[in-house]
Amino acid sequence: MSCSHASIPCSLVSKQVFGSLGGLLLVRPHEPVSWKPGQFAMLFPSDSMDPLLGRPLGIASEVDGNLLFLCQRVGRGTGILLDMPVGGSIRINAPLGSPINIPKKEKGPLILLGGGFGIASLLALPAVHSTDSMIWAFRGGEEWMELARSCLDFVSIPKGCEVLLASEDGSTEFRGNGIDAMNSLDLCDATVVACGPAGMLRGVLGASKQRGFKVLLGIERRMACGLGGCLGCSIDLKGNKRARVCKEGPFFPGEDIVDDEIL
Amino acid sequence: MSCSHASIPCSLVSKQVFGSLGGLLLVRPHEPVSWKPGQFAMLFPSDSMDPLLGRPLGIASEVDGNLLFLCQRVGRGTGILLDMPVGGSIRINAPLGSPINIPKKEKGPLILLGGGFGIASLLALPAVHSTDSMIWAFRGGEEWMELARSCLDFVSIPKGCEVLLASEDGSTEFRGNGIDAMNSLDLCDATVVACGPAGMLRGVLGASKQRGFKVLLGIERRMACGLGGCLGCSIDLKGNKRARVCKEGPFFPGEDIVDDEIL
Amino acid sequence: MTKSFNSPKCNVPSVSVGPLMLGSPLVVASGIIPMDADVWSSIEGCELICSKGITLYPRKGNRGNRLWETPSGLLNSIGLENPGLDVFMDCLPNLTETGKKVALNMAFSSTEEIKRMLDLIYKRGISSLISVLELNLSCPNADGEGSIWGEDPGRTFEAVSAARDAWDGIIWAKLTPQARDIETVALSAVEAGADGLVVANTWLGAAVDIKTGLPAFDRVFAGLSGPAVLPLTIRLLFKLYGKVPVPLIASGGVCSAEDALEAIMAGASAVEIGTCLFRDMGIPKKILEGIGRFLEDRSIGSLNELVGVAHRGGHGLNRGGRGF
Amino acid sequence: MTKSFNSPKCNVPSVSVGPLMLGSPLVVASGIIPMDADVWSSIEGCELICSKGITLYPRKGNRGNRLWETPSGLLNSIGLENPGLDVFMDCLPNLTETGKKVALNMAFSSTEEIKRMLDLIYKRGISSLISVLELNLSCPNADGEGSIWGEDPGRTFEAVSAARDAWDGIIWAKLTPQARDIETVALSAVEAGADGLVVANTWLGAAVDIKTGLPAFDRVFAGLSGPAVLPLTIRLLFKLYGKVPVPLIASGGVCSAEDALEAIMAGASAVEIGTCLFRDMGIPKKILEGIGRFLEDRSIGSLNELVGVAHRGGHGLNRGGRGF
Ligand SMILES: Cc1cc2nc3c(=O)[nH]c(=O)nc-3n(C[C@H](O)[C@H](O)[C@H](O)COP(=O)(O)OP(=O)(O)OC[C@H]3O[C@@H](n4cnc5c(N)ncnc54)[C@H](O)[C@@H]3O)c2cc1C
Ligand SMILES: Cc1cc2nc3c(=O)[nH]c(=O)nc-3n(C[C@H](O)[C@H](O)[C@H](O)COP(=O)(O)OP(=O)(O)OC[C@H]3O[C@@H](n4cnc5c(N)ncnc54)[C@H](O)[C@@H]3O)c2cc1C
Ligand SMILES: Cc1cc2nc3c(=O)[nH]c(=O)nc-3n(C[C@H](O)[C@H](O)[C@H](O)COP(=O)(O)O)c2cc1C
Ligand SMILES: Cc1cc2nc3c(=O)[nH]c(=O)nc-3n(C[C@H](O)[C@H](O)[C@H](O)COP(=O)(O)O)c2cc1C
Ligand code: FES
Ligand code: FES
Repeated sequence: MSCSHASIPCSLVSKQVFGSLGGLLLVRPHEPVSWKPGQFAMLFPSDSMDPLLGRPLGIASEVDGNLLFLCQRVGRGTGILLDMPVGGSIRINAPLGSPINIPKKEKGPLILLGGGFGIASLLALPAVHSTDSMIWAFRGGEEWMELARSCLDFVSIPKGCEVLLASEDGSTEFRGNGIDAMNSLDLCDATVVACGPAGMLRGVLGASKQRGFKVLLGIERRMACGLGGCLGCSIDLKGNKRARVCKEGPFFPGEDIVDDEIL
Repeated sequence: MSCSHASIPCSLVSKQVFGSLGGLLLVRPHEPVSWKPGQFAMLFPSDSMDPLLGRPLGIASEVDGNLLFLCQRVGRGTGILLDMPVGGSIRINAPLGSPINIPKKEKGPLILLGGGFGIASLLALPAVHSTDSMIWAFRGGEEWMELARSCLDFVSIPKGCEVLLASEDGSTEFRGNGIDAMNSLDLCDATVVACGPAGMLRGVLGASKQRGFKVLLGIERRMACGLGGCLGCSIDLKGNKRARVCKEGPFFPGEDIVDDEIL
Repeated sequence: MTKSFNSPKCNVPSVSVGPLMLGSPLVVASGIIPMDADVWSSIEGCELICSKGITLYPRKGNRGNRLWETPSGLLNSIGLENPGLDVFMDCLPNLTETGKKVALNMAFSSTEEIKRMLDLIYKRGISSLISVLELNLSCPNADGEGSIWGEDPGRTFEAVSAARDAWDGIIWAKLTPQARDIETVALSAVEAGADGLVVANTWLGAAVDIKTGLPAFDRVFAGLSGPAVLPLTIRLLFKLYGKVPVPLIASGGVCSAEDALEAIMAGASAVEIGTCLFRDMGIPKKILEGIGRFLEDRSIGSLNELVGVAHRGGHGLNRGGRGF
Repeated sequence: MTKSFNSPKCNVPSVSVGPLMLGSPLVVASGIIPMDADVWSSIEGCELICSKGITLYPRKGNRGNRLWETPSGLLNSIGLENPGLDVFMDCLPNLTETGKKVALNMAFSSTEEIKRMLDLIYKRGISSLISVLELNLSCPNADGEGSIWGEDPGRTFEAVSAARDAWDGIIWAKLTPQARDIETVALSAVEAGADGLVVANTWLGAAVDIKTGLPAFDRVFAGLSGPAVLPLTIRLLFKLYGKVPVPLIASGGVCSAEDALEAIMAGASAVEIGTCLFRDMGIPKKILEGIGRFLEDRSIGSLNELVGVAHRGGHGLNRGGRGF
């Protein structure tokens, strides 16, 4: 059984890569991992010491005991993961971080807002927490559309949860960015859980302050240990407090977040 | 077209691994490599900087444009190569080293003697140079027998060349080590080309001095560049000369070899 | 009595590091794992754990980037973020309850601070919970314009003496590899009363973020750790072994049983494990098992026999020629 | 006129390194490639190539292991094996025929040796074939019990002065990272007449062969190179840039366009490429193309604009925030 920092050998059982965008990785852990939405894993594509550190990726879903990751092609680490042949070995440290903790529901709707690959950490939430809307905002274009379609095939979204795909180029029903899409919904007493690019998070936080709805934001930082030891990821919270993104986070309530710490 | 130090991307098209012993790797170069028996390649299993250096392996054969390598499991580098899933990428610098240069044949027989994985650099010789006998000496046991069988399927040995498998445990027709097997042949005026463990090479060199036959020995050294630049592999030759194993070698005439340099 | 030192099944290589007996030569380095009893108990293969660098008062550490990956290495500029001595002392009983031994890694900007911290520990009556006092000589001192204690033999002597005066237990001086003359610094530390020398700490490096054209770190320089530095650590061990009358503890780049054996043969009596824990918290157990197998295969009864053998012609390990 | 500087198709970033104009900022480091005209002509992306370290008389170099792989690094103990100045001079015309420029990397045990070598070169009338004289300050001097020239400012001054007196061309002093105070050494080299400083050379390291229990190298210490040392090189560039009135040439760990850009932004006017050529002789071309693309994407006209920008707030590269 995996403890909070177990190192688990896995194999890459299938992948779908969409051009230079990134892709979906389906990874079979050789021991069971018990995780909750919002938690993440550090992925190590090999025993080589270069690259040295794991790459943090949100656990997006579980399919027949396999873990689904959405991986954007960013630099070397994600490149190695995406280019690995099926059958290759990956090691993961998981589950890491605190599960998304939705404040006790009062009356308003629960809205999830994923920008680009930021959707990963939100995808599993509707299945365990009654969700009204899930917005997935991305740039658009053929690669994005294919990725989104393939991805949604892997996750089970309960009937009650509306899925709204928003694209900047109008590839989807909704044309506009994540903030536009969010604003198109009724935000009265809403709780918004958002994960994605810094610009989007700043927009959500600003709107929440203006209009008084609750938010939880997924914060990103470079990480070394992923389990609260190295203090590489620690940030200021309001009230002169400190928190580790990898341990107390990655999701923090908007009211605790110091604006400057959204990078 | 590959020059003497071309770096060539390849893919691993098939492999056969025999327990902890090692295995056969069939590697497809994405550009043609023109090589001769005795030459070797430096293999890089990935773009990672750890391990940093290539691993030198003799080019054993070419099958439909694929290069055959025999790879003993020794340490990290060979481990990574042997454990790579089929379809993985390998880069090679090849061809390196000087082809085996058989002294002008006078009258005696040409005998090849491979100890263990040392056979790799000799396997392609009979096809291009009239050879009387090829001895392959190994420890024996099921894994070795399977490896030898699989390997010999890949190479074409002309009819005139007798293949003698020698094993220490009697798994093969000949029981004994490489030196024993060599001594069982008529060495009068012979030329022996030997490659394998240091002990065997010392034995061959000693016998050649005593009994007056010619030898060419395959010398091994740690290598960095593989093309004569770093001088990491340079050795003393008789007559106060120096030579680079990767460039003037790896095969040297017995009369040039300083005994101490067989490590 | 130790409660539950999780030893692997095989031959456990215990060691004496001067007066300190350890069930394993492996020590968790400072700044790597959280002060969290659950994490501490879960680490197998190490008996001694160094705390995060602790200062008298809480510190927030450095702004901006704190981590930067390099080839087989890690640059960090945490800047000694820590909750301060009081919180450390609050946690201490919980941590030692796990059965692990604790080394207090102390950072300080003046000798007065050292004394005050040790005083406070005695006052709380918990000095016996601290097995080793590890003095971090890589931190800057307040006088001397923030120069690094351990770069200078005189400052090193001052710091270690201050601790020696105020502390009855074992003191390890954690040297800095930036010392211009590490041998002299090492001798000063021993003269001032250090019972062991940790060799060493992170190596100063730097990086540029080419996307911005700016230094990757606000303070430009940062500490390099991880496998990349192993050969540099081994060199320092070769330089210091036999020159000082106290045990050496390796720190820098050890990630495998082979690495640990290299460090031990080069002169280390114990080996700290840092950055590689970021990859796998299970590493110490694997290293310990690997060392156990090595000893067994060669019928070596005690790991202490291997300490420094590279200075003594390999001590009979050299069977069957050197090869290359 | 240069015959055939093989430049890649894209935007070629040429640079001026003090008085020296180079079609590429990339230089092949000393001790890496053979003195073989075929190999020289085949290297694309570098215009200047440093010779193997050349001594007055031939040297066989060190016995025993000469190479040892470390995580992302390489320890070497070649011991300056080389065929001596005469053979070098015999080869020189063939090498320059390839269209490449040559830096003579000179190793020496006394100032007399420097003078004799330069004298012999002038006597042969081939001094014009040497574009740069690179003085290897990491080699030991005969007086001073084999201490390293470049560890000491005085010795550095002596060596560079001796070369300056006897050589009209460009002199680069190749610093040693073992210098206790590299800034003072750098200033001495410049004062003595160096036109550029190579920052730096291999870092001393060591390894143990655990199979034998012996040091991996007969001389115990060996030089560490390769990607592992990149962050250490970048730190030295940060330390020296702006402190000396001559261009800096980076050497240590550069393996990619990103690495080269880091070095340039930290202050290097040119960048030597060493160990990574062992992996792929095609690397310089790829690096040059990468640098070309970087400049193009940002509409930067000349690479010289980027030199040292990390000391000047990123020089406008910093568009759209820092991120992390
Ligand atoms: C908690 C958390 C969850 C994440 N979940 C996902 C996900 O589900 N899908 C996804 O595509 N991406 C996710 N990311 C971002 C992902 O970790 C980075 O894109 C990735 O680390 C980049 O690695 P690289 O080697 O390709 O890039 P490089 O830029 O080459 O990496 C250099 C270094 O910076 C670090 N780094 C670079 N970008 C980031 C970043 N945004 N966050 C953290 N570290 C970074 C790398 O880990 C590495 O140490 C997540 C990040 C965090 C912190
Ligand atoms: C010209 C030449 C041809 C060779 N051909 C073959 C072959 O066809 N099949 C085969 O199985 N082996 C061959 N070898 C030996 C093979 O190169 C080594 O077994 C391999 O490099 C070991 O790498 P490793 O990482 O697994 O071992 P490690 O011991 O972990 O390697 C550590 C370092 O030492 C070097 N090293 C270790 N052993 C040797 C060795 N014997 N020779 C050279 N370098 C060594 C490695 O390359 C590496 O740099 C050849 C060696 C040479 C020099
Ligand atoms: C993130 C991080 C934080 C560290 N914090 C401290 C510290 O507070 N005090 C200290 O003495 N050393 C500290 N170190 C240094 C380590 O304890 C260790 O000496 C160094 O990293 C080299 O060992 P390694 O290569 O095994 O990591 C820190 C290292 C890292 C990577
Ligand atoms: C095998 C080898 C031989 C070297 N020989 C010399 C030499 O003769 N003279 C010299 O100044 N530097 C020599 N060096 C140092 C390199 O020129 C270079 O400065 C150093 O390796 C760091 O750069 P790198 O990491 O790019 O290799 C040698 C390096 C290696 C690896
Ligand atoms: S990554 Fe180490 S504390 Fe968060
Ligand atoms: S390996 Fe570099 S000269 Fe032979």
